[in-house]
Amino acid sequence: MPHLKAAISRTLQLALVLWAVVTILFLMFRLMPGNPMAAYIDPTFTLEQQQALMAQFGLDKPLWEQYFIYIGNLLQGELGQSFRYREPVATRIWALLPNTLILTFSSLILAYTFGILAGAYLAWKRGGVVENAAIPLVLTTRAMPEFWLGMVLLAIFSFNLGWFPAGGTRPAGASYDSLWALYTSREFLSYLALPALTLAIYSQGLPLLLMRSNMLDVMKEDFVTMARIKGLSNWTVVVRHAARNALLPVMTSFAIAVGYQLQGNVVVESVFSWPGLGRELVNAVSASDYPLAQGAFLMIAVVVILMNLIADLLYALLDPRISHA
Amino acid sequence: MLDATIGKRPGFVRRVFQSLRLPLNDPFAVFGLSIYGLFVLTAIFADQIAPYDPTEILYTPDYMLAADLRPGEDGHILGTTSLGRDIFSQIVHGSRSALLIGLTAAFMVALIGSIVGVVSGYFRGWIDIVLMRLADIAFGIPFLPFVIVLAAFLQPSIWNVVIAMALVLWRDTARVIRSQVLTLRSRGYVDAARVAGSSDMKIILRHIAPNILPMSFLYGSIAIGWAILTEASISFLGFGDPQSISWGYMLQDAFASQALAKQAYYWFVPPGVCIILVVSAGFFITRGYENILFPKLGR
Amino acid sequence: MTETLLSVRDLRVSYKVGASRIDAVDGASFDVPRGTIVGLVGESGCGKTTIAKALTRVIADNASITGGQMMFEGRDLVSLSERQMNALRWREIAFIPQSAMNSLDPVYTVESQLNEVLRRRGGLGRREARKRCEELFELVGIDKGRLSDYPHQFSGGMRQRVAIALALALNPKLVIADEPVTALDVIVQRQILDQLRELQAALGISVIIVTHDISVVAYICDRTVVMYAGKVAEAGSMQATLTEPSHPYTMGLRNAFPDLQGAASGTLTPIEGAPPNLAFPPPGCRFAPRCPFVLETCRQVNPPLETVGPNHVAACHRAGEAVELRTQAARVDTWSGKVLA
Amino acid sequence: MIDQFTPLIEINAAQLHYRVGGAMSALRGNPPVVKAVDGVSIVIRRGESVGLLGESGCGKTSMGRLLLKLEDVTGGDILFDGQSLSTLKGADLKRYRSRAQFIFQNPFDAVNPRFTIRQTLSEPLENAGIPPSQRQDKIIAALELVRLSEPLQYLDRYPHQLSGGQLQRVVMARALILQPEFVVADEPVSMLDVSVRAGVLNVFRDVRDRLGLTAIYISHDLALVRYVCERTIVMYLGKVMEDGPTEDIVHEPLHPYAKALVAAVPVPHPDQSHDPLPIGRGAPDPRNPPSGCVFRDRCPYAFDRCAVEIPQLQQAGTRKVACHLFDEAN
Repeated sequence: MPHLKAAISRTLQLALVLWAVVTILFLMFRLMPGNPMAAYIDPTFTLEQQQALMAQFGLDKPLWEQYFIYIGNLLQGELGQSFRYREPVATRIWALLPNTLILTFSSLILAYTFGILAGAYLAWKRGGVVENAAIPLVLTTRAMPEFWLGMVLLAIFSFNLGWFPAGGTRPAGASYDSLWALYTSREFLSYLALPALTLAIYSQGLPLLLMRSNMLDVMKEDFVTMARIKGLSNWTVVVRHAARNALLPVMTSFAIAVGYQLQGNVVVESVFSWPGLGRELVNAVSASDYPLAQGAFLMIAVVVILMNLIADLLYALLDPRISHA
Repeated sequence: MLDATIGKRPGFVRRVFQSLRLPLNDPFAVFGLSIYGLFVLTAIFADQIAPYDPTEILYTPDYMLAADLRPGEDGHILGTTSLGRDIFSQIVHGSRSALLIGLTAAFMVALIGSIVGVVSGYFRGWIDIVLMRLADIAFGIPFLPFVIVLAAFLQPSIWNVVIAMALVLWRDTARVIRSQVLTLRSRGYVDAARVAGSSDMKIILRHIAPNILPMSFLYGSIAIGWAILTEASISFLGFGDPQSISWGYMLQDAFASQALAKQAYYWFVPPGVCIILVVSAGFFITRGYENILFPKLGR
Repeated sequence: MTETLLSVRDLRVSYKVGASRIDAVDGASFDVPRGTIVGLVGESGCGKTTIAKALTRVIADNASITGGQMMFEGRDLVSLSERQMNALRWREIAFIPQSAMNSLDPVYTVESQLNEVLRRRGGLGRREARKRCEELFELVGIDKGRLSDYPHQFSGGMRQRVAIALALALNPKLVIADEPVTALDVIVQRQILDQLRELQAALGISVIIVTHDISVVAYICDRTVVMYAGKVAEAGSMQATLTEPSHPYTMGLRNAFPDLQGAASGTLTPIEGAPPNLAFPPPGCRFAPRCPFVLETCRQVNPPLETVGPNHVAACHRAGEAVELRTQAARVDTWSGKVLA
Repeated sequence: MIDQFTPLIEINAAQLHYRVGGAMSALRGNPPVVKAVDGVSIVIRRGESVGLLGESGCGKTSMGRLLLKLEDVTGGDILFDGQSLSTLKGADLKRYRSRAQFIFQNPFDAVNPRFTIRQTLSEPLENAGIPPSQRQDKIIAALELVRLSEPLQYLDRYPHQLSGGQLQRVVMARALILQPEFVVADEPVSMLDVSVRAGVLNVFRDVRDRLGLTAIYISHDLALVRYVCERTIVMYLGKVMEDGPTEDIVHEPLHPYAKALVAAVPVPHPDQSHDPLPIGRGAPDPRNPPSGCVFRDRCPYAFDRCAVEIPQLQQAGTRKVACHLFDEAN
């Protein structure tokens, strides 16, 4: 099973990357200007709390010892105590992660469905008026600051037309039995619509352009010419052969895009007051809530690295040239 | 020197310019280049073009604060902010920080990325393994969160974006250039140069670099866009440099001052449009390049 | 007995390159008798591959058939509607490409690609298609257990066998093979040629082999069509064209090949110069600038194809003197750059 | 003067093994290895012309790259004029570069498309420290040597403005411009049109004779090798199968693989044998060569011993053969 070995080796490589990122994070927060203890201890904590944290993170110990304690804590999922919320950072982050993921995935599924179809269509009808107009338009959407697009959509559809709420995930005072109940409620959809649309408009360019240029490449391949010589229908040639081959890298780019989107969420969540990881990171940094900022950053990094891994594995899985080596 | 022959050799600048292979026959690229030109001119002559100091709080002739004026009122082309500052003047001055950040960041990214890519791809072996693991690590760092954290620890400054980009974003350029160099390296003429007794340095300068330069330029122009977008995001989130007027700062100002609810489109639309223009200009140039560098992608 | 299956007359195929038009095939005529293997031989750019593609009417976007006829069993392929042509593709005219690696879709198994043709084009049911797949693999000598493999899992020679199986799937009347063995090593090359010959004889089909290699023609073909710069220089039975060439180009080609069966100390003779740029072809005979036997008329008047023997035609003003020219052509100094009158 | 029979090149059990897969696969132990060249020993005398013959993947091109120090051996050694190539450095390497040269397969790939012919030909002169004032004369002389008529007209042209045949002559001129003693030619005519091949081959033969070069001609085509080389070495999956005078191999190949190879060579005659080749179907797989003799899975004469024991190259008449069929003879 050579591909299993390759998968394991890639996983190990990325585990190493994760370790490096964790180390960088540790150094950044310990070596920052000011009191090194500020990374974990807020002056307003009670003396007992302070001492408990000192002990837990070994803050009175030399740096290298702190490092091992830090890694040990991480492995147990211990990220420290949030200054603002006075609760474990891990709890806070696990509570916010679903909001971020649902926003990310709904917008990306929208973007990829549209992008793949439109990209394939543009490749098929290449050289036409549609293409000449569409490509600059798509490039323009890639050039937009996401938060600005969100502002414009908010100003029009929320403040002017009043079609959608201006921010958050639920009406004031509303409560739901579970996250599932919230996500399946109709009101939630109206809260999700604008931020998801904002991210989707920004994200569709990548799959679209990728699909289009892959299709154009594949259409020049010998096997597509051969499919025509075989007298297969135009539909069979374009969909079964050209699109199927062009789709491979686009599918793997989905995983990469999840990672990128997560970073972009930081601003868009802020515009729409979406209670997600990104907004929390911004708020935590603004409020000097370092444990929380550290935790949110780490969580985002984990997802990014995980998605890079999934992209690699997906490619190996979908491409018979690798999966059937 | 790069040129083997004696006698008529074009000037160094001209040769570098030529090897950039600017896509001057692609209408999009020309459009992009003209936007760049306009943008640079605006930044240089900002003081002459802008009718007001962008940070000056203005008053109407009847000594009222000139706040929230609509476009055209009292001669303010794009109106004023809630603090009574001239929006058009801010737009004009915003081009300065955009240009500064865009160019320096792009230069850093293209330079670091190209050097890493060339060294990694040409020498291969352990140095390649080390550099590519570093790139993997850079790919594992979420960029925007990284800039935010960095901005929180360092003094607020427009250079944070540049530093963060230099630390993280070289990775894309390096990977692409490395694979390009690997291809070039397997070309017969590189082997031929070795057999002809050329040193590694000479081969890199003479046979590899001229083929890499357009690629570096291409990634540089993408990086200009990234830098401007990142700076805008950072300023919008409030981690920007409060001393300098940037388009991102303007958007933050507008957002915080309820410009959306006030329906003050004249305030938050123009900075966004400026960003789009400059960033898409980079993309258009890139596209023109792709038609040159990867003709197979052409229509 | 020598009933004609395909008759190409004055075929003209043009490419649009920028503002100019290049006639890659400029009035080519030849016949393919039923049950024979015809070798279309020439150097790169002579138009042989363009003809092969034109016979399927699947040509590059910037190319078009601008004149002539391709009579296939009484139908002119040039004037058929796209729909009629499509009905005929693969069922009657199949194709073996140069590189089977690039011409098989990498993401489908070989069986799935055979099935595609058998079911979508041949109208076979699932079970019949499976049976036919196994039959075809047996025919080309591949273990049927490998039907479920992907193209990249085969070696170059095996892939070429798959391509042959694919071409024979619907029992076509004509198979066009575009440089079918060029990418292969000599041993595999020979094995594939043997297989092609065997199958052709067993199934009684006609085959056009496009090649640059006279040895391939000599090994496997019944007839030869020699092309030069978009035109047919000479055509006839393989024996006649190789032993009694009537066009100076064919004579020159024979001298340019090293021959393992010949004497050890022979000297090869190149044809000086290079084929003309087809954007600006010379006015008369296209071979005139490189021909050691050139006359003044050669430079002005394009020679038509004329009969020089039974079933043997050549386009040369001096075809009548072929016997004399052949002796001269065998001498090295004839070709040594100094063009004789 | 130099003794004509002293060896110029001694290849002693040379190996070139590639690891396939990333660096990580090395850490896992037992990484997949391709043995491009596996224990090749050849001695080449001054002035000899040797053909390296074999199918793709047999290691002939890798052998050429080793000889030019474009790769280093991973085992064994190559001596050039008594000096080991693997330890060659600095000034010695520079001197070697002017003594040994390479003619590439694809002329369009072998010259930098952005360089004029003059620039291309100047590069070796520059590296050898020839002053600019003398370069043009040397360039012209080299171009005349390869029989490009009116060489001046080519100097400021770019590669795409030349035909394949002309460009291949430029590549040869570059190889010859420093008057090397030793030249490796890797299939120099395989990318060229049939009608111009003979011209390039003739130039190669003439120049070799005139300059008294030691030459290695790499090819898959025995007919071409026979045209330029008096000695032929047949390779298969990184090993030497047979080594001897070309005419002997052409007329009576000993090794079963050489037999198949000779029988398979196409000839441009209507009358020729159509007998099936004395070889099994299938193809060499460099990643999974069989145990013992690497050819045994396709060999019609293979017997038990071939699976267990790797046959060594041994003398058989005028030749050396690596085959157990010839064991008894000794």
